[in-house]
Amino acid sequence: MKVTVNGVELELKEGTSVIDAVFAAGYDVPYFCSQEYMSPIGACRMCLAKVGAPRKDRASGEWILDEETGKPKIFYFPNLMATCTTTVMEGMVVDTLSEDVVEAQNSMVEFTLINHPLDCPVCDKGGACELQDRAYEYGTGLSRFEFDKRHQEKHAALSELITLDRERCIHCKRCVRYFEEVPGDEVLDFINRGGHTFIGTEGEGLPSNFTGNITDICPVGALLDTTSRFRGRNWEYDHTNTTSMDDASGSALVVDARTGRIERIKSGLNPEVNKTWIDDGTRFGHEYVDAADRIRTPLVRRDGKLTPATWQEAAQFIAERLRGLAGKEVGIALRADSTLEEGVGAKALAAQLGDGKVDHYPRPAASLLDGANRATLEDLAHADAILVVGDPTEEVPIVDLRIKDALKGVSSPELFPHGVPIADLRLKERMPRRTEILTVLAPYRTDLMKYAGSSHVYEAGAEETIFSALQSGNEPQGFEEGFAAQLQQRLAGAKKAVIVYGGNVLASQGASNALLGFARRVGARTMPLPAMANSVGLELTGVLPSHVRYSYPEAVGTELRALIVSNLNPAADSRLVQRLQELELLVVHTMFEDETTHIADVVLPAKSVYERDGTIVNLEGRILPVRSAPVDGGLSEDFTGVVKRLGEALGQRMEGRSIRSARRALKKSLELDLDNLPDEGVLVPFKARARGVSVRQAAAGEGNLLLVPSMIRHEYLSRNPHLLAAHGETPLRLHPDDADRFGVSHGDVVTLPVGGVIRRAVVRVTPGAPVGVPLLASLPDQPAGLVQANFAELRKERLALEVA
Amino acid sequence: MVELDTLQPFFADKQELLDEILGRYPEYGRRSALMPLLWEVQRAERHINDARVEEIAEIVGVHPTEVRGVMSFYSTYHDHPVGRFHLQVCSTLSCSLAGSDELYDHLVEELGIVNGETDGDGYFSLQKVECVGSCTTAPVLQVNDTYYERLSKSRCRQLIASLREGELPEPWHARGGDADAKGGEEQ
Amino acid sequence: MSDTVAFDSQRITSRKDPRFEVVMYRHVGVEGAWTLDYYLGHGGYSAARKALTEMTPEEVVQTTIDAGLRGRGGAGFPTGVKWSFMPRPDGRQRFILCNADESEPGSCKDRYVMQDDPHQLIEGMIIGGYAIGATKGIIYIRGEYYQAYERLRAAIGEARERGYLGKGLFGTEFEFDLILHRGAGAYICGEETALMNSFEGLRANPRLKPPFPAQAGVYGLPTTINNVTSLASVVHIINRGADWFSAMGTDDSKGFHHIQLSGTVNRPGIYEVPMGITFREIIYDLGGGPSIPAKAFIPGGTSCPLFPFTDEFLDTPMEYAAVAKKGSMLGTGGLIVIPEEKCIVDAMYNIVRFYAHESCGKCTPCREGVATWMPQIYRKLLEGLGTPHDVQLIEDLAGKIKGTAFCPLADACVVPVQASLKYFREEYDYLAHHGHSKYQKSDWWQE
Amino acid sequence: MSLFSIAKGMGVTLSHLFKKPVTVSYPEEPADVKPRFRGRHHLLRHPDTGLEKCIGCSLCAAACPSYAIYVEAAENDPDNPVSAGERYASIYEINMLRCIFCGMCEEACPTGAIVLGHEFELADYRYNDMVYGKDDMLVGVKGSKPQRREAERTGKAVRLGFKAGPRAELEGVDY
Repeated sequence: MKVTVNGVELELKEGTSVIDAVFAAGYDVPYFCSQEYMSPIGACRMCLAKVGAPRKDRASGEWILDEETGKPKIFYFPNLMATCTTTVMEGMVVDTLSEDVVEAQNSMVEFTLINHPLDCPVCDKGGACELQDRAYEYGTGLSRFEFDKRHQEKHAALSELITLDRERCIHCKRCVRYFEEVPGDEVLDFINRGGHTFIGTEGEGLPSNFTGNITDICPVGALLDTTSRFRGRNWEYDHTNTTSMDDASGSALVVDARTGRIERIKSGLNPEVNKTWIDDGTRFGHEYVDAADRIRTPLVRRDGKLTPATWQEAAQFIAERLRGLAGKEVGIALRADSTLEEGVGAKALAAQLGDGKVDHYPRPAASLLDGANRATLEDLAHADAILVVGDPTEEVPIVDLRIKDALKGVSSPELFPHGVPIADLRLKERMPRRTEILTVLAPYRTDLMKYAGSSHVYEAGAEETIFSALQSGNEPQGFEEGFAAQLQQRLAGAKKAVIVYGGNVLASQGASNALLGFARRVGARTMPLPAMANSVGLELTGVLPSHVRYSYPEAVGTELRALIVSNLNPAADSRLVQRLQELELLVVHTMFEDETTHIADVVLPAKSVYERDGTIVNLEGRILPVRSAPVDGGLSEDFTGVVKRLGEALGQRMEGRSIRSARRALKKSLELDLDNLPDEGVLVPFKARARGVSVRQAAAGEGNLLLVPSMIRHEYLSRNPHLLAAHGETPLRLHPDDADRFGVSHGDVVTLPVGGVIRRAVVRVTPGAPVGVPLLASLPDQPAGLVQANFAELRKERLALEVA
Repeated sequence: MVELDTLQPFFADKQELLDEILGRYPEYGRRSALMPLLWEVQRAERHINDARVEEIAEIVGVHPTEVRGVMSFYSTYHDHPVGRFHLQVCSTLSCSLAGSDELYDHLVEELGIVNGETDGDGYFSLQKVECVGSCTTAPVLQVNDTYYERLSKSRCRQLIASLREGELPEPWHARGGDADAKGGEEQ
Repeated sequence: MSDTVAFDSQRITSRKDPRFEVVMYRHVGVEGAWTLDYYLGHGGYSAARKALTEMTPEEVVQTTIDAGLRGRGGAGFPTGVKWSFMPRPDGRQRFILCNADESEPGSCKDRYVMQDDPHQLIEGMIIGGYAIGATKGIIYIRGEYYQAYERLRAAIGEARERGYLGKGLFGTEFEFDLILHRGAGAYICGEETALMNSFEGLRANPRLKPPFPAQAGVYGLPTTINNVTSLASVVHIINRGADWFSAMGTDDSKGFHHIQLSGTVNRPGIYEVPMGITFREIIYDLGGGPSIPAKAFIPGGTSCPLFPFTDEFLDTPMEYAAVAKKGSMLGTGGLIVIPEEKCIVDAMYNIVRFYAHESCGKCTPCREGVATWMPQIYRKLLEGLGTPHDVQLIEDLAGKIKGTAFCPLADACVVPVQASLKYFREEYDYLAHHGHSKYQKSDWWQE
Repeated sequence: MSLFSIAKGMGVTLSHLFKKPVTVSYPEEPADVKPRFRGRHHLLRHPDTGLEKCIGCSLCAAACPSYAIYVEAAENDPDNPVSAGERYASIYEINMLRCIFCGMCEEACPTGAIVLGHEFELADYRYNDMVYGKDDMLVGVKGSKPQRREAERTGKAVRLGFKAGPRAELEGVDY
């Protein structure tokens, strides 16, 4: 389509909105209500422009010509048009510079501002506010409104995490539309009408995992992130574009820090991964970084007491102890959200010490690299049949949103030179959802089941039997008649079918194999959901033990004499404490005091995930850059730093002693230049496992408690006060029958030994929990799956508060 | 009393009515039943409280916020109880030209309450409303669901007197023009 | 009821013409006219029977187009043409939606049809549904019309019971049923897309067009929306033929219309009149003239610009083009006569306040301009605190709101304001300079 | 050269002997400061309520060309507010070593909370002491840090080395 914008001729695709045509031509139109990934509604009327098009004569079918020029005559629309809701037409002429357009823009700014409080000096959005910018660029600077402005509540807490200033709201409806269109949880709406309209919600808080995004998309300071309220002004923050290490999605993040402290986290833009959305766990779960009890200096145990030391002293101390040991007597374990560079360092250190045992944890029993036909998140968003096994809303929440994209059936927009289209006219308010394409299986009722055409709650631990049956074309036990046949037909008949499976399947090699067999049978792509940010990368680059019996933490029980762990807490498991105490050297590299630091010989201060530089591989195999935000972590170092210090103490120059040296090694194995990685990342092909045995022969399907994934990192929950206030303490979800059986009631705080770890939780009685299998959030040291809990030892710590 | 009532779900013993209302709409349009359900509650309880909002949300399968959003959009749903007789004076142009301002002043004087108020014993509520569609028979006073049209001073006094007695009188015939059966023929 | 009317080349443009006959309002006001028996006794459902048994849907549409019936809801779009916009049948459910959310101040014609002659509307719905291939009809009636709602509900029940709604109507294959839905007090529901949202149980914000209702209407399915009297007119067009209808009125506007005469006139009421009749005839011959000296009249409901009460405007024939030429609209036919002693600023404040109350709040110019700013300036003027600057401001704001809002509601508010400034600016200036109106208002409430 | 010339020259000298001297024997005598002189900053309070005018908006810090100002804000306790409105400055520091007394902060302040006063005697011994906090600048604090330290030591009132007329925007500041 040929379109002329202010004299600039453009060739555009059919269906493009006029606003994108204007931007594509290099001109600007102001807008408030449009948002890149949501439906255009034309409510703010800011983007008005003069639009005209030639007409064809009805009778002859020829263009009506201008008598003077002989060219097709342009018929202008009688009114100015909202460009965000107008589609381009052949030969269209758009004018955004004429006087009447400027006048309309002036008056819309004036109208928008008459009820806006103009308290920019105290507004957290000040300096990064769309209204501020637009008022400056397109307003007259004067107001003729002389009456009292509308007075409404200034700080309505929508939830513990989001504060709403109703006076500042300009009714663009982005937040209301967001909830309906993106996560599908309609928890926010306009109340009243006309000049009295305000945003409101009924009941407590906002029950959704994706509430924080509305603070990003609010064009004014009406919706604010409570964790960062009044913490600083926008121009004072150091913005770091990085990648989320909170889950395996690899979502783009912007970490805003000021004077060495993380003040807030906003979502970044990565069109193929998270678009511009992140979940609440990622957004609000950063406060622990600045916790007062963070370990900021190395500590060495002298005379039974941990005493502060320099890095050099600590490294010397470790080196001396290590000298007397054989390589195979030293174990090294990293948490699975360590970067690739840290992994390289750990491998090099292990190699240096001899036949070192190196591993990352949590690592599922089944490999994440199995199954050649892998789905990317874009594949998922364009799938026309999806089978979900597990609970992606909690495991990798972005997967949940991409599934909901697929339900809408609108493909990802093509990018313009100015980026994502501002108004994608294919998106509509209240689009019908193709729920029939989604099937959800889980051992308990999950949130995603609400959006699924068919769903089934199976018995926990039955994954292997279910998929063995499906693989051989049989009906699994306990399923409704015809369920399997229908599922198989749907997946096999689809153009693009994707099977998403989570930790419950990965916990068993058998289940995983059976599922992959079923996927091959129906020709579906697969997407496993790893437990942590770099699980895929660490497996891909071979941060793995050389033999299955060296797997962490089982290796602790063998001939091991020294153990170096990074961000893990092996001593939480009471069954291991005895053995750990017998070690000649226990080094723990961590952020906070825990059971392991109590018995460790050396405690090294660790950097948080926001302070590290490096790269990770997300669940779809995309290598993404992680950049450090300027956070004051004292003397803390990442594992690369540990390797460097130990190398110095040992007198060795090890691979992975710095980012550069690690990247030299990675360049060889991945054939990628990690220094010049684009922000959007690069998809890497999955190769066969680099080396070693990753398969753990753990038996699945036993146990009486199901550890379930959670978007919240429960290990840090107590240090994230806002998140804690919003979501409460770690819940132990019980079926009412089980609650009766154990004699506990809703709201009781209990302690319970779960697989050797004493877990503290608050009882939540819900009919959604399966009978006989209570649900408890998993931890990095206790990944998802069935475990044995000792319910005889369940103790009530605090009784439920009486309901007033 | 009212507090106790709210504990019992409104539609718990009205399954037939519920089925009838839901049955009016196609299966994919379940949400359409939202407004009729609100009407049912309002007719019975003269307002719709938070518990009812939640109950209706549950029935039509949406979040209570959505119900609140819809309910607050329309001007005839009340979240606070109105009196037994809800007097609504139309104050838009045609009625205003027929003396609705004076009518309103008269009611204020007579009842001792002003726009938006309910009297102490919950008997009368007075409200100025916008056009109720009785322009040719102005001024009009709507009492609950009944229109009292061409409300002259004497008729108004009679009406208030019988409302005080607890009686909602039959509205009188008031049309004019062709709406008057014979009117058209006579012209 | 005479089935045919003798035609000659002369059109029926006056109520005084002996050939003119009241049709739609014939039974309004008759006790018991709302029962099916009464309706059948007066030739009821003969048009539906004729359409279903003797005509194809295309013929029904063509007859309506030939008759020249234009929508009576305000916009005046040809009804038959609207029907022809429906996409070809593709197996999807389609709806005919009757917009009975009559809320325009000054109009009340639909109420009496629904209240006293509901079967007429039901019959019109059946014919309309047949014409567009819709098996479901929806009547969205405004919430305040409780009596009409009850009568309609009873009528639908009766019709359903006796086979005038449901499967196999009049021995044909055609199936048709009605959903009766009651609104709850929102003028914006008169806007067709807002009406659909409201019906679906959403906040009644207008929707984006395109897609137009014919493509994606109620529940995203093809829908046609018609006014009550448009649909009821179709009954008579089918009964008596397109020629009968088009013989009334003028070349531009055919058929009859319902004038709802209110304000300070001696005989306010609803009058069924042929198009082309002048306003003078309506006000003087039918309405008995102004009861107190008049200075202006609104020709078609408050969203239409007003006219001064002068010969030039009084002699304007009531047809779409002629009224538009004078700068106003025929709208819904709600004719309001404004007396000399009513301050025009006060009258406009009344209208502005109405639209401020009814603004849905979706778009900026309407929410902030119409619902917030305008009424406050008017109040200031009327309280005697205004300045000439405020009058200019009103004029400027009206100009800026016009044509920039999302739906026609904001325009509906500002066009009468602009007209009042055009014809009665001196009243504004007087008020701004003196702090009080030129006119002394008397007590209009009758004993 | 005549005697007259000498006498004339002496006469000039003599005439100057009786004129008012232009030099001031500061610090024994107070220096004369013009009303618009820009010296040490004052943080003002609302005279009626006593609440701080500063709302912690950081605009002064943004406007400061020498990056001398650091502000950290916090939310007011509604029952016990520090400033009017929702937020106040929990930390407000100016590094007097960096400050060039340009008055941009005063210019930028939306509430008129910060005003440059007349005090200029800021010399001190340690870098740390040159960072003035809220305690050093709020209305009611007289003198610079070393002057106050001196006054505390001697038990006498702070002695300012200048005299200047009051300024309207320095409401509540008493020299």
